[in-house]
Amino acid sequence: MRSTVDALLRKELRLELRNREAIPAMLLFSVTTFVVFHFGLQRDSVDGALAAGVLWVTMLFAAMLGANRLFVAETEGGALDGLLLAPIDRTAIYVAKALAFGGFLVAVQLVAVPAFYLLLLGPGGGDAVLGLIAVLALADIGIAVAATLVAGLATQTRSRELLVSLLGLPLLLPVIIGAARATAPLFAAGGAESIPAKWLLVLGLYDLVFGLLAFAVFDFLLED
Amino acid sequence: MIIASNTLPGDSGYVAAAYLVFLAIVLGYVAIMAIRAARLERDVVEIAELVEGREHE
Amino acid sequence: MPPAPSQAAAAIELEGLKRDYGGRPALDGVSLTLGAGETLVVLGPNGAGKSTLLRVLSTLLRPHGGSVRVLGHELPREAWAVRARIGYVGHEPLLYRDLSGRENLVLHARLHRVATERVAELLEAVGMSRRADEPVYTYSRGMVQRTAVARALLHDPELLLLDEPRANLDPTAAELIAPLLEGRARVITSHDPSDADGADGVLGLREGRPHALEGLYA
Amino acid sequence: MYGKGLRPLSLITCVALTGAFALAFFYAPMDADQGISQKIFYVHVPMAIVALGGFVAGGLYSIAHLRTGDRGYDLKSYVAIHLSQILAVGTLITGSIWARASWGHWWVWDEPTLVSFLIVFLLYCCYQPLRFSIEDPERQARYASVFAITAGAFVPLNFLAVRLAQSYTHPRVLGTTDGLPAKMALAFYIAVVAMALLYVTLWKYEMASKHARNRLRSIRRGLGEDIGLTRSASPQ
Repeated sequence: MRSTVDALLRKELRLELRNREAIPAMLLFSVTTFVVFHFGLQRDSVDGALAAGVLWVTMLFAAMLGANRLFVAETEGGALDGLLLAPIDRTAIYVAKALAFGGFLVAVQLVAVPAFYLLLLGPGGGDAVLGLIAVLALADIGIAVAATLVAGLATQTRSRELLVSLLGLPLLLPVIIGAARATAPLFAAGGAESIPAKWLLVLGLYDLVFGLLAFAVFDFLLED
Repeated sequence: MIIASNTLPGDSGYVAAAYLVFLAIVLGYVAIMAIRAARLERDVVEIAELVEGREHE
Repeated sequence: MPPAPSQAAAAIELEGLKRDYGGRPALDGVSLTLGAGETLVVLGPNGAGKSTLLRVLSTLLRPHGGSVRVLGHELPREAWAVRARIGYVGHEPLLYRDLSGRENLVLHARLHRVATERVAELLEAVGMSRRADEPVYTYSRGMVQRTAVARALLHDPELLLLDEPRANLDPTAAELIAPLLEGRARVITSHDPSDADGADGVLGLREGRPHALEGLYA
Repeated sequence: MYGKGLRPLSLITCVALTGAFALAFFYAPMDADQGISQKIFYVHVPMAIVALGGFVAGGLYSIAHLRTGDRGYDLKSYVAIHLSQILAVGTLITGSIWARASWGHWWVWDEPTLVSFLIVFLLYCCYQPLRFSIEDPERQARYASVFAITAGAFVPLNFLAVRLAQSYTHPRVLGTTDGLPAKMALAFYIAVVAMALLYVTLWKYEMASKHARNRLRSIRRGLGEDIGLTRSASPQ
């Protein structure tokens, strides 16, 4: 299983480097959305819960944009059948895709989050970077796990673009609730406060439950 | 039981509304199922004629 | 050289195979046996179920009825054991259009746990070495088909399932590939009855059911 | 075969429902602070509980469908989820009426059951479009089952996240059933039982109808009068 995931992951990264489709699009979308929020909220800077909300809503929608493209390469030229013909554990297809998508999210956030600090975040929020990284990591796992499952579910259907977001947004709400509630104190105007541990637990629980669930059911999407 | 009150429907108006909504949903559902049953019955008749037609050939 | 058929087990044993597609029966009771190393040609009009038959044999589609045994393994239960020993070439190349021919074959070599040297060997055999590093979407149909054949032969399969292989292969490519197919059990679907001579067995298929060759296309 | 016990069951359901509502109005005492509007509790919360039970049942039927491959389970799962969606609509409307009656505005964000119900409802609204966008009946059933299992696992997680999100703004006692005086509790439990009976009756009712329709379709196909498979969200 490990070597299969390794081979598939290498393919995912090569495809992304070759086409440069997902990461630039998600990045441009995020930064543009910050600008939209600036004018939408008519504020030069945000802090506390509002800042957390702006960040996480943007990350969520950028993730949906990326998730739409997740299995497109497989649907052209029968590439997925090529994978299904190989004597591999088919769950590896999901694992490689989820890892790749998680990597894309991290790559986007490496630029988008500093842009957020620059463009929108108030003066107080700057010092709790470590806490933020922890929340980002936990939330990215949850987003990657759920979005990849939803993409697998929706990409083989006729109304693919609609269904990925329609399914993804409600499914990812617990991640957004947890992430926003965890990052709000970090962006507090009067300097970062500590993160309430229960929200990290909620995120961790979500990652665990949906990770195991996707692992168990994804094969059924490939059986024909 | 529902006191007709001209001001904003008093609390009992809301209670009645809630139960009416419940009733409306159940009856609406039963109505739709009734239509489906009628269509089903029409299909059965159609099939029955088909079978008779086949037997005569 | 392809491995001698290890045990005398027949390549394919089908008994009353049924398979629905889109809610309608695509295959409705197909039975056949194919000995190890033999060639079978399947003829029939469009929509007869030829491609569906091949996809079932290749483990891409599960049978909905009847019994299927390929290379001694019962499908769909032992599909994983069969996949390492069959090669499938369909209407679609089963390749990533944005990757190059070589990259596609290297991926499949890794998935089949085959030494990646074999990739260069096969690219040479199908005459694709020169264009191997350009993306597949720049290939002509003939080049795509040759790369697809190379993908199917990468893991040296005992059984080949070829869906109208001649469809977009120019004559030179056909000669180039012919020796690679020798010595393996083959199931070839075709529209051209002349493909049938030289084959060990012929199966006429019409509307998902076996049909005599006369009046097959009536 | 689904229609077998339907007549007695419907009778019991009618008796149970009227009994429950009668108890709610005449037996259970008037609530101290909310007054009569608390009576909505006896229809809103049972509907919510039974709808959630239906979603979870749909998920369990889907697990059975994927494990056994028997398409009958997919039909059961479809009808269970379909009915729960209808009850969910009822829950949301009666919930907002209750919010209006008790707190003066139609939507209350700090009422956990109402809010998480909205999220669950939005998610399950994708069930039919997902089924409708896949033609092949067998694949449609499989994809719908994967969705139903995922959504089934999502429901408790969603409740947890939403309830935690509300905890520091003084939780309203709309949904909780503990700490009810004896008489109210009795009326409430009978209301839940009655609602569950109603759900099972309607479920059997729709199962009988869908089962008959599918049998009819296969007879029609047997006669060669195939009307051609029209795309539909419901299991074939």
